[in-house]
Amino acid sequence: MAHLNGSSDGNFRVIGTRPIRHDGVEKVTGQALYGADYSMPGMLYGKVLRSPHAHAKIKSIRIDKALKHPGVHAVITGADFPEVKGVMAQVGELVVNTHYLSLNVMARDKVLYDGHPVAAVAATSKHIAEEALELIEVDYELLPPVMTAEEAMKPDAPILLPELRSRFIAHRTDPGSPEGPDRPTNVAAHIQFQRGDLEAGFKSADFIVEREYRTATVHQGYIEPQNALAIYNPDGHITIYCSTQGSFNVRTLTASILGLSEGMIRVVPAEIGGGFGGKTTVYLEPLAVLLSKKSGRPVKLTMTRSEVLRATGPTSGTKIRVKLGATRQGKITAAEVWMAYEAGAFPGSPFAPGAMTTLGPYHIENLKIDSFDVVVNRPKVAAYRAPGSPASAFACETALDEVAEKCGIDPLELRLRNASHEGTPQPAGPPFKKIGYIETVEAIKNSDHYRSELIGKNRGRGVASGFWFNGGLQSSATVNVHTDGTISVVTGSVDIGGTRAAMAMIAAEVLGLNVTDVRPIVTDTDAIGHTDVTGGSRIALATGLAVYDAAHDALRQLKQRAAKLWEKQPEEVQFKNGVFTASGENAAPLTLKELASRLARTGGPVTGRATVNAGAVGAVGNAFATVCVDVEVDPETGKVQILRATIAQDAGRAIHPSYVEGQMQGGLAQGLGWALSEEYVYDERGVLRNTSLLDYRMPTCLDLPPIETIVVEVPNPSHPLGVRGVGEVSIVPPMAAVANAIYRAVGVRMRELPMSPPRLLKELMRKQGTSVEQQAAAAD
Amino acid sequence: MAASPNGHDYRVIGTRPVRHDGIEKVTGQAKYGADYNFPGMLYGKILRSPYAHAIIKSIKVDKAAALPGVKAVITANDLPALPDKMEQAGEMALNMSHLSANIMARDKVLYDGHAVAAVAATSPHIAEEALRLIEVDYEVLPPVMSVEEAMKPDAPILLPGLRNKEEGPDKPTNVATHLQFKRGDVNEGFKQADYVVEREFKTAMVHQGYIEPHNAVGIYNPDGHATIYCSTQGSFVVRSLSAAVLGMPEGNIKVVPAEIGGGFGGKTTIYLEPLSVLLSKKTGHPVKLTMSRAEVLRATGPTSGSTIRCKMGCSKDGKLLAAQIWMAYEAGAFPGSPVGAGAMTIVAPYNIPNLLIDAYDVVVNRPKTAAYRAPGASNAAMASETIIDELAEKCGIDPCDFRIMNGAREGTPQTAGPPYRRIGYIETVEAIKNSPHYKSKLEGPNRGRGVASGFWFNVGLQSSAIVNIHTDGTASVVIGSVDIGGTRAAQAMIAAEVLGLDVNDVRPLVTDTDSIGHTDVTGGSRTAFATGWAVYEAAQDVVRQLKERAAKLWEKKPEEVSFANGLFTAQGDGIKPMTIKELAGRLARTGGPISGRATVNARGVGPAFATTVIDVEVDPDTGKVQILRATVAQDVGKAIHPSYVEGQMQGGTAQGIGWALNEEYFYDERGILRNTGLLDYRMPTCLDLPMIETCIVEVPTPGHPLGIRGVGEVSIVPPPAAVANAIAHAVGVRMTELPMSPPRVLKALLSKRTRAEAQAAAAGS
Amino acid sequence: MATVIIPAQLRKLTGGKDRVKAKGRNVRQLIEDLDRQFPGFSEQLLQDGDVKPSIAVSIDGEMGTGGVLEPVGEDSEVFFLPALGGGRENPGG
Amino acid sequence: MAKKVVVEANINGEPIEFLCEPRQSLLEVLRDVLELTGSKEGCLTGDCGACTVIVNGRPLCSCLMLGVEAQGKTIQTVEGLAAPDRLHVLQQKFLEHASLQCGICTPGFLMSAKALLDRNPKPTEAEIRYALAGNLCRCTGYDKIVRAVADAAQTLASGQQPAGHLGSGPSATEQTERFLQEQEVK
Repeated sequence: MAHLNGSSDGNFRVIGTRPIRHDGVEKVTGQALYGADYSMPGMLYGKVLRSPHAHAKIKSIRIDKALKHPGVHAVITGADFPEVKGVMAQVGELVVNTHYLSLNVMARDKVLYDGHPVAAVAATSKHIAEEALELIEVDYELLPPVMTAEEAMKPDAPILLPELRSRFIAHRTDPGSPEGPDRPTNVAAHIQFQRGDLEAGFKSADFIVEREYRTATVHQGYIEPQNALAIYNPDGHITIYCSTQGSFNVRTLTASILGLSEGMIRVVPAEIGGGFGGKTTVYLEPLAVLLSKKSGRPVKLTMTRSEVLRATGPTSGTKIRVKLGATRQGKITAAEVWMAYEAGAFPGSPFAPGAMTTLGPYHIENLKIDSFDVVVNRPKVAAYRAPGSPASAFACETALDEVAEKCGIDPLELRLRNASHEGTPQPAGPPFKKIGYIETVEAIKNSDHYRSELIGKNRGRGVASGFWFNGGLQSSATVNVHTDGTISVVTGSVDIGGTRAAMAMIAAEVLGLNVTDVRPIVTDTDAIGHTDVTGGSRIALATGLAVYDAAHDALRQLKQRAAKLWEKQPEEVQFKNGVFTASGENAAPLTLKELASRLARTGGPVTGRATVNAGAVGAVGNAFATVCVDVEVDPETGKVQILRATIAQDAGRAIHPSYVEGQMQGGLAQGLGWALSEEYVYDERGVLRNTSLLDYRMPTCLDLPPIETIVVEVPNPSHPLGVRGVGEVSIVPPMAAVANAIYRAVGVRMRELPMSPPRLLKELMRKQGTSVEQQAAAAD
Repeated sequence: MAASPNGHDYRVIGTRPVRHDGIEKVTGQAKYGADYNFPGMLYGKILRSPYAHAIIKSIKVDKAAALPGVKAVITANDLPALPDKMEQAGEMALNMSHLSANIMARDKVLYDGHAVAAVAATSPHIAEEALRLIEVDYEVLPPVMSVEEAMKPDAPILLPGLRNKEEGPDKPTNVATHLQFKRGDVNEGFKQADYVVEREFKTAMVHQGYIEPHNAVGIYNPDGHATIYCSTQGSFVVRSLSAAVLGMPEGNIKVVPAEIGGGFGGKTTIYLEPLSVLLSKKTGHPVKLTMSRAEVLRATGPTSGSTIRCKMGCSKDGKLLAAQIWMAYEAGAFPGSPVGAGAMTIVAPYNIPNLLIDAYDVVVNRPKTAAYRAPGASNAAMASETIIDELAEKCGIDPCDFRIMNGAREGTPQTAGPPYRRIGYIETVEAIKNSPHYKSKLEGPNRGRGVASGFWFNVGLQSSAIVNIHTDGTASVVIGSVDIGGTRAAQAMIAAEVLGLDVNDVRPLVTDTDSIGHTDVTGGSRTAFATGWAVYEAAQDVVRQLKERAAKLWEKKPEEVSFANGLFTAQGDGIKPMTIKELAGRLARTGGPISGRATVNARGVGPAFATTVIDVEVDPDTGKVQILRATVAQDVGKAIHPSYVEGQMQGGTAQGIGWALNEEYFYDERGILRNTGLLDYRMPTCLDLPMIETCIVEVPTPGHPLGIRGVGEVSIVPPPAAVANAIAHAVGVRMTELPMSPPRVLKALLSKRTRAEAQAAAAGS
Repeated sequence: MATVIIPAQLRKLTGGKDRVKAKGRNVRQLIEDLDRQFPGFSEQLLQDGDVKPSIAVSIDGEMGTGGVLEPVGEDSEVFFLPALGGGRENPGG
Repeated sequence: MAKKVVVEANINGEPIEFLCEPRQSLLEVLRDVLELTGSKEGCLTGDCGACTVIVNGRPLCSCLMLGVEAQGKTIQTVEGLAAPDRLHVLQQKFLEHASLQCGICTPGFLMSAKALLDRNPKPTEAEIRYALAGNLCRCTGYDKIVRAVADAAQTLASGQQPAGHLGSGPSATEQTERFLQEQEVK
């Protein structure tokens, strides 16, 4: 990678500053068009009929009454979907079988969760569509629901997918071989990583901590419900407008589900109202296309909040057993982790990424990790910010806190003694290149938060760390030089958290311009080369790399033009902070602006382009974070109040610090919600009871203190700008940090999420109960 | 299979696929400029001057601004004053202060319909009411309506600041430019000539007649960035000119081209775009401005009316020896008529040793002219081609043979500029001569057949293109050239040809000024030539990268991989040929996605020639001319999509016939346009025209990878002269004025009859 | 030495000659040489360092797009003529 | 501001209610109120035909008809020509014959041609030109338009519908025909 002009390590001109984002004005004035804001002449409105049962056979569906309802233009059911051969597709960080994906978009002969789509209607208004849903008669045959991994893994558990057979996966790229007897099961897959000698490790340990943890199903909680507007042209060409994290993903998945050729579909990404991994797959898009085909009119589908909670893609609830062995000096000699992830109705939970990031921050010789992908009668899970890693970190980081207590060592000190560094083997992959984990722990250790005195009753401070490997995947970019010397940067990466600004800054840095002379454009799937999903914290890294290369491609051409003007060789032309120069007489220095106005004369317009595959998932980036939280527990109610929270995270290189801090604060806040109040409550019939944001309690600004951020910059050696990707790891540490803080505050070890007031109060009373008995026993 | 210049047969080029944007257009879904609506959008209307020539003493807008529903009123004071000198805007040279004054009059109105003020309101009806409340105090000046009046020494002066080289720096004048082209010695030439014909021609001002009136939606953001949605032939032209007129940095404006409802050169400049942005800036709302048909005729850019004195001489055996031409074109309110192009095309198809041409660009109180399909050439051809017909008649030589004898070919010197390279003029005349039409007998009273030829330079300029390969092996072509006549289909065909794909696996996409490299106007018959070239190179860029990927898969060197009719192959065993579809599926593994790009400043432009034959029948009682049959032969270099090439040839011929028979601007003595509707500005309907037969002549342009020659414009040049010649052969009158409307033809017939009777009487007595 | 064909308008500068020899490897040097032979020449043809946009330069039969940068051969034939475009309406001068 | 009037009409086979000011033309109602932007404005004086729609079976310029006059009428616009999944034969033939270049006049031509074929299934070239004389086109010179209409008439007469794509449901055209028959019966 050619080193940046004029900037040795660190002193960039634009990178690191905090310009106003280019799409800011549209967003603050309400002009920005999100998915639901689009409307087309002659458009119809779609609604989905969803199963009221968690597990049932569909014996028959009668839609004739609905079809005759005035204003109804089309009705579709599972029968309208072609039977297409399933193929494994990359969806965000998860790998999904498209056959199961199709069954999730519309049930066929069986419904597998409360809210599973059964039919869909398109009508001239939303209200008519809703009336039509009531006229659809579905005859269900109820089956016993299987709601938790535990139940599903029992040998006699009711079977969800008769044709499912369990697979054993030995390493990251192993497609898996059949495991266990050839009979129906709910365990879709089992991955295992092993290193060193477990027995010897535990034997040499002075202390052993062995615990069991449970986490609940939680939702990404994006404020914008899913939406899709499709136009099916009689010649078979389709245009889809939707809010999505991956417009190319939507095209590939919709094409494979509907048995169409991908080239027939053009996806236009709207502004997106939050995703966090939940909008890397498809729910409404294929339905909108089919309804538009049947009605010959554009069709728009939107979800209500309860549909989002019942039937999109929360992340897995889990059951995890951790066994750690450590010496008196705090050196971890062995670790054994057993994890079961609830995949929901179809296989494809983050059991593999969870396993691959477990205990990532620590250098442990003897390690055995088993992780299971278990189907249950819950909505099929989707990615949620570092999918799989937060649950395993909750277990491991609280167990680690117990080890530190037993060794009488400061928890941060314990982490430093076992910290991963360059050369440490990853749980399932090549040894780490240069990483910044130690720096994040030291940053917390030296932070004024950690050094401050925490006084007062029922108060405690907890720390925890987290690891996420980040993604690389593919991106494309073009850079157009305009005749007035300004440039436009065109990419396919949807901008959720201000990445447009980062792209503009990278191009401005390379071409020596101010960032306001650069216009970043996010365009549709026809107008730019293939670009993978906005997920895996990869945009600044991979699309940033494509923009960096495209800007250099443009710079190379501009140097040729300058050379032509001065009748010199391109190699003789230098470019430094925005000015082209060459030795010799008639080479008066030229700014980019001056050169741009002479492009016509020197051969025509200049466009730079670059396409990049930024290494397989996990080969690049590797982000670490450490969090410190102070809490106060109300002994009467069990309510936990967050007093102070600080996060140190290694960003490699912060392109736009404000938005890097934004990702750190956002992830931490979601972690605190996961820790304290968010959970899916199902009744015994498998029906979701908290289907509104009143009962699915996400943190408000009243629940949180200001979140202090420390941006650690240990440049990523394999990226020209040192970028690592910051979008996800900040959600991994908070749950364990809060649990550890609660223990310091009231001496209770919480091992189940969320640590809501009723659960905490139960544990407090049990603890008082025992102490009362002890006192009583001591007394008598 | 159409043969190609470089020998191999084309698979896609030359076929007639259905255009990609066809479905939207036949189902009414395609979005033209006026179809865009935005939340909170306001409607704009423009107050136009009722006088042809007047000083604006004062404009009072307070009553209008107070009308409920009115959000903003603007006049010229809201536009920055610009320097009165020639400036560079992209590839064009324009006087920005004239451009700005034409968009909104500044202290003087110069034609009936000149914009004086503009209003934005919550509904178009309220905006119209508001216009009536604006009080403008005019001091009326005498209008100058014709070039003759304007060139008189004591003529009223339109632009006090205007000077020309001849009359020196301190003499105000209405003559903006005088161009002269000279070769050999005309007097000597005329001395040797056996036959000399000299006539004075007058052609009327005519309009392009696009069915879609001008429109623009301007959205101004508080951070100084603006977006313009409009139907235009050049989105990059709209951006650079609007930026200059508004005094904004060009990079702050993004232009999104809508589908365009016809332009023919009339939508290559700006009228409403800057005003919509300015009104949006003042109101904070998107503002949509559309023109009514009357506004289009009174105040957009018709082409020049002209006065041409043409004198040509030839030897007995039909050899053209000399041509002396004086021509003056109406520029309209500001300098800039196409008289230069008229001068350089008038005798361009012929090899004439002695030449003297004087061409004058003259300002008059008429709307500022804009380009209209080979601007300036049709009026000039009306003069030269009818005189050549007379000379051929005098020599007793067939008009086609006369043209073949004098026709220009490779090496013939041009009026101005280097000798011609390989051109196809003679081939077009021969094609007409051997056409079934020309060979057919034409009987019946008052019927005649006329032939005429035409020339146009065509232009290269700059274009950019990007070709993306998708994972399923289909491709999309991204260009900045607006598609008026089906050029999207041509670009997709070029990419499909190079990539070995089916044309329906290639999706063409016209995008906005931010998403593609600089691309010049869709005009000058350049889109297939220059943008097609960029698409060709971008597709080759893709093939090159695909070869590298195939090489990587087969562990071969890229040079060892060959690509022919859609298959990548290499020598050696174990090499299974791969289609693009198969290779596209493996791009991720071999290095990531592929997109090809190319930018061109197209060189080696090939000029275009056309020859047209028309049969007419003249009704002796009314002077009405009925077109019986029309055939046009044109050298297109290489026809990419023959249906749309024929479409251009037929469209130009139809417009030429309208220009010949009934289209004219009719001003009264006060300089007010009286025919401001399509009832009186009479364009040809399908009842006035027969089927128009076309013969495509393909003489490839050397230097262009596909041999393409621009086809969009030249077909409009021959028809006026061809109709005039046909009338002469039908009823023996030489018409020298356009249009040859029934009253004019009848007048000529009656005066011929009276002259004949007078001679008979003189002879008889 | 390239031969330059003088457009009618500028022949008063060259004393009526319509064909003149001049040396130069590219258009800029050619015009400098012409200006030396016939003062006032470059003022007609150049505008802020490049050929006026309203002037087109044709070298050996091909329209140059490079302006003053356009290379000129030892014995090539150079025309200066009004630049025109079908789509654009502004003629020379 | 004049008071708005409620108007009911059958548009493209669907009963529609809309609000419109008395001064609004039917064209303005179609484009700005009902968002049916298929009909185009070219002159507002009934000369260019780009706004042609079919009202109770008769082709007319919607710019010359008031919105309020649509009360109780059956109106068909270009958007109602195609069935949900299949283009009308006229639309298919306009594409195959490249009968449009810029396409702004195409909706008007399609409606005039549809009205012609409804009345006279086998028109001669002269009859076609007469029926289409009210529609101006500046790009094509009308040649390919006339050929497309003749081809469509011939295809309809010989009963072969162009290859449909898929899907079911009566097209808007058939719905309008049924509605018209009912009207006549009443």
